[in-house]
Amino acid sequence: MTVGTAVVNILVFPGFLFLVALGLAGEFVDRKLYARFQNRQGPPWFQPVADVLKLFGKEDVIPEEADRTTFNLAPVFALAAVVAASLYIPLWSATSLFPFDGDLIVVLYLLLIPTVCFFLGGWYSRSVFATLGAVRAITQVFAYEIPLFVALLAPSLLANSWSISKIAAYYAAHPWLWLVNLIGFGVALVSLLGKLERVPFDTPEAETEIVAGSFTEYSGRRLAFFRLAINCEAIVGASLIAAVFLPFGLGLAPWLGFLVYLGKVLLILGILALLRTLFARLRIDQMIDFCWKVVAPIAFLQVLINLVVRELI
Amino acid sequence: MSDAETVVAKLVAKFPSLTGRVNVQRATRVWVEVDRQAFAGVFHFLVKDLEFSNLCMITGLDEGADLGFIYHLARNGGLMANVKTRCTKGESMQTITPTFLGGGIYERELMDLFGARIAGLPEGRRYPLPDNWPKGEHPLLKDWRPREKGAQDA
Amino acid sequence: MNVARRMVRWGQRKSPWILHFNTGACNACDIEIIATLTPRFDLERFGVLLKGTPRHCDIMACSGPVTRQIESRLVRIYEQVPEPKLVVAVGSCATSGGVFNGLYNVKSGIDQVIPVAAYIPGCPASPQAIIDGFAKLLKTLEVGK
Amino acid sequence: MPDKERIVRVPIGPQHPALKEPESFMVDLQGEKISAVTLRLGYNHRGIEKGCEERTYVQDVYLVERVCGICSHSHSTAFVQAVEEIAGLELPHRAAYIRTLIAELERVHSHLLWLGVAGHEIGFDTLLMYTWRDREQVMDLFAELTGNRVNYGINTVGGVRRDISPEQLPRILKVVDALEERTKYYIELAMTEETLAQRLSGVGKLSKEDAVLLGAVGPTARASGVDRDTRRDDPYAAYGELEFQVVTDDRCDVFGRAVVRLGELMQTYSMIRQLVRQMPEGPITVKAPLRIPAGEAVSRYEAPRGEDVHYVKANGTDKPERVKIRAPTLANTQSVAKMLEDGYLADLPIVVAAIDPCFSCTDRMIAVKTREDARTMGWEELVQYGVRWYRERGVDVSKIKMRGDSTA
Repeated sequence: MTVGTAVVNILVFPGFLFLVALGLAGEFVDRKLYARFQNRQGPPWFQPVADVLKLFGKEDVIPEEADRTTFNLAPVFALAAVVAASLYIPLWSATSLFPFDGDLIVVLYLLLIPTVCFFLGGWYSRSVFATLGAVRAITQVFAYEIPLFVALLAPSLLANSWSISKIAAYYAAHPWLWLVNLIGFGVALVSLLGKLERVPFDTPEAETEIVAGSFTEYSGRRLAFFRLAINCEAIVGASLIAAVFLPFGLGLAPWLGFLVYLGKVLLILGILALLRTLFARLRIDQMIDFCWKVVAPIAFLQVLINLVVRELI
Repeated sequence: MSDAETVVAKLVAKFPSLTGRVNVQRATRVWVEVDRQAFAGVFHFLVKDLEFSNLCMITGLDEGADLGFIYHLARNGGLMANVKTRCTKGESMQTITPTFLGGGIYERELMDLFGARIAGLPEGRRYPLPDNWPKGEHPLLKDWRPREKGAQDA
Repeated sequence: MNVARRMVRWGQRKSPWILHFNTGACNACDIEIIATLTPRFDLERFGVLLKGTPRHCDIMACSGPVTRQIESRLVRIYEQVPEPKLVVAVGSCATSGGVFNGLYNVKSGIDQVIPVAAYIPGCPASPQAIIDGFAKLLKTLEVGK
Repeated sequence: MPDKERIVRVPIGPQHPALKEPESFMVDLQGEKISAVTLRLGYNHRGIEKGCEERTYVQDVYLVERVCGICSHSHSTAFVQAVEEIAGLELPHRAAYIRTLIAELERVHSHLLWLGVAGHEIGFDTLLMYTWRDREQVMDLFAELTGNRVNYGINTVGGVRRDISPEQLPRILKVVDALEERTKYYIELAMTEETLAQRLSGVGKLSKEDAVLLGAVGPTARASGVDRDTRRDDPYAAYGELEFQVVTDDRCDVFGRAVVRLGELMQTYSMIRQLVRQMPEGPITVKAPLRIPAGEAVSRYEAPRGEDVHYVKANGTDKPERVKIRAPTLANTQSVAKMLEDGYLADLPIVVAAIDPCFSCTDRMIAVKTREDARTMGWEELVQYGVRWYRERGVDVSKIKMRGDSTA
């Protein structure tokens, strides 16, 4: 791979620009579904694009009391971390752009950065309420992060690798084995909801909720970066889960594989939107308590199952 | 004897000075006119003994040299007693907050809009005029006129 | 106009986030503004989102004749909204003071205090009128100022 | 730990003084707990009472109607009733029925509105969307019967200005039937949904004694076991001829207030049916003089939020000498400070909303102040804060499933 293709890969396809486009499309799907569940028409398809363009054209206000450096950098870092994470996830091909052993761990930590940025951005806005929101955001990290780690590491026990590409390849080679990880799939979805701050916390698109917490003082471009970061995080998170838990269509022709990949992401986004309005909102609510008492044990159960299965095969 | 008449009878029996100053407008409306000196006693009697446990509101009236006060009391069953009293402008009325804690807001309103003086009202924020309202201006007094637009904005 | 600016303009037209600000209204217009967001009217069809903080909003929908107590707050909130910003006076009171015109504690209309871009008449302005007002306001952005 | 330093003073409001009585609460916080509350009212003071003295009775009806846009009929009815009493006018039978019908329809729209707003305040937006969708049917009915969705302008001194045609009556019944069905569902939802009960129960306690002492009115008082309802106690318009029960509850909390309002809705449906069936024939107005003879009267009216009291003094001219208005929210705000005492900041939105003040539906701005450092935050944020706070403690109302004709 030459430096030139690498740069194109990172910036355009399937890196930054592609991811942003997909993230905006994902936002539309989420908002439209949410509106439909509430008996409303919902926004037109170009809405997220218009929102972002509009925000880029807005005046940027930095509160006087805020720590300018952190306040400015937090949104950019959040987006950068998400884009970086996407480079290590195999989207529709068998391998990711830059695979290496242990990239699963790197991706998980990269995906932690946006939350930390939300925290820092809120904290250094020096607004009492943004600070409160920030503290709460960082508190809930500990609730969903452990189950998410455990759930994603369980499949790797069977595949005997910490490389996402290798895990995906392993399950593609043993098609029936993905069924073993169904519990982990559920846990990962629930944890992803927490990560995206979708149901229990600031839902990025629920009209009222973005106001709360860390983003209160943000406006214009920086707000747009935060929104993009969350949108992309949804796509990256969905892709990660799809790669690890839904290993289908990896060996297909590129265009067909791409469609299968889109289908997988759409499915996960649809489930997330549904959870936001109806059924599985039952699962994500009692965040801390629920995560520790229910989700984490289930995640560990998945590890146990995988250990047993590993002995059997 | 109707409810209203019973109340009137009891009132007049207790306060003979009220004879002729109690007026039954209709089955559920009784009007009582009291001197300022006798007001506290009548008010207390109505609330404690005749069970007028609901203070609806206090109306202020600008009657030239006097300020009029109407205390609208109601009791279960729908009977309403409107106790009217007056005091010279500049004199102060005793607060009713020991009996009706919630009545403080109506008294504050009287202070703002009529310049009434209420003795014994606990400290609190003004109501309902804005913070920058000029001192000594009480819009509901009859002789009050809004100042010129420019002066008001200043 | 270069492409980038044109795109931003387009975004401004398609994504008006509103901040609802009651400047002393009787509540009727306010309820009707909220009603435009509910299933029957659903303003989100036009990309409208109701925001709670001035920092995120593009259009201030003000209702009410501006009481003296609220005046300074109105100016403060207006200043907190990042540019470009527009103000819509919703209802007769916000437009001219309406039935309250001449009362001692009110100004006559929002435009006495801050610049207004559009007036939506009605007492209260019906949801249909509010939607129409927003649509027409956004249309004026098309031509450019 | 309770040292002075840890007390944070949070002035809530009045950046968004919404309606008739916008308020500002000065809340002293100790951690998450509220240690003291003081009130500042009057941000929406427009000077209507003075304005009434400067205008004629006919103009005043319109001015008074705009005291509050949600209970506009309440204020105009209370006002014209007082004027009619002074002038000695006998309200035509049919006019009384039409007035009562509009009044009860207004109660339906107001209580449904409240239900949605309450849902919104506890982070249950789907409920807001559902109830407001249902509410639109009443709004349509208003548009058809009176010509306007809000501020109906149907009252005039001596009667009503518009008659109801025979074809309109079945349509009213149809809407009532549909809404009754929906309300039953909401009642079932409130009664069976564990999380909703958890979120609302024990919040914003107001004992019966305090309710009386602080002069609470309407559903707020009735949810504290105070059995007061002007419609029954001091009947006006056609209420004397209707059969209904006054709904009370002794839960003394926000949940009780919701129960009372839902119960009242059911009573209201039955009253509307009675009104439609018994609607008498006859004129809808009597001629009222332009100059009202000297005299005074107090009129009481049970608005959706509680008792609305108007005092009118006439001096023989075409303009009143004095008009005094006591809107129900003013009476209830006195209780709010009590309800908030020893509560949590997270409960503030719903407790304030539970008295159904005229401002909850709009976003109010909140300035959070810690000594030198001043900041502004929105009502929405406080709402979200409350939602979050509760979710962390295991109560999430958003997970409640909504039934109905949704796509899911």
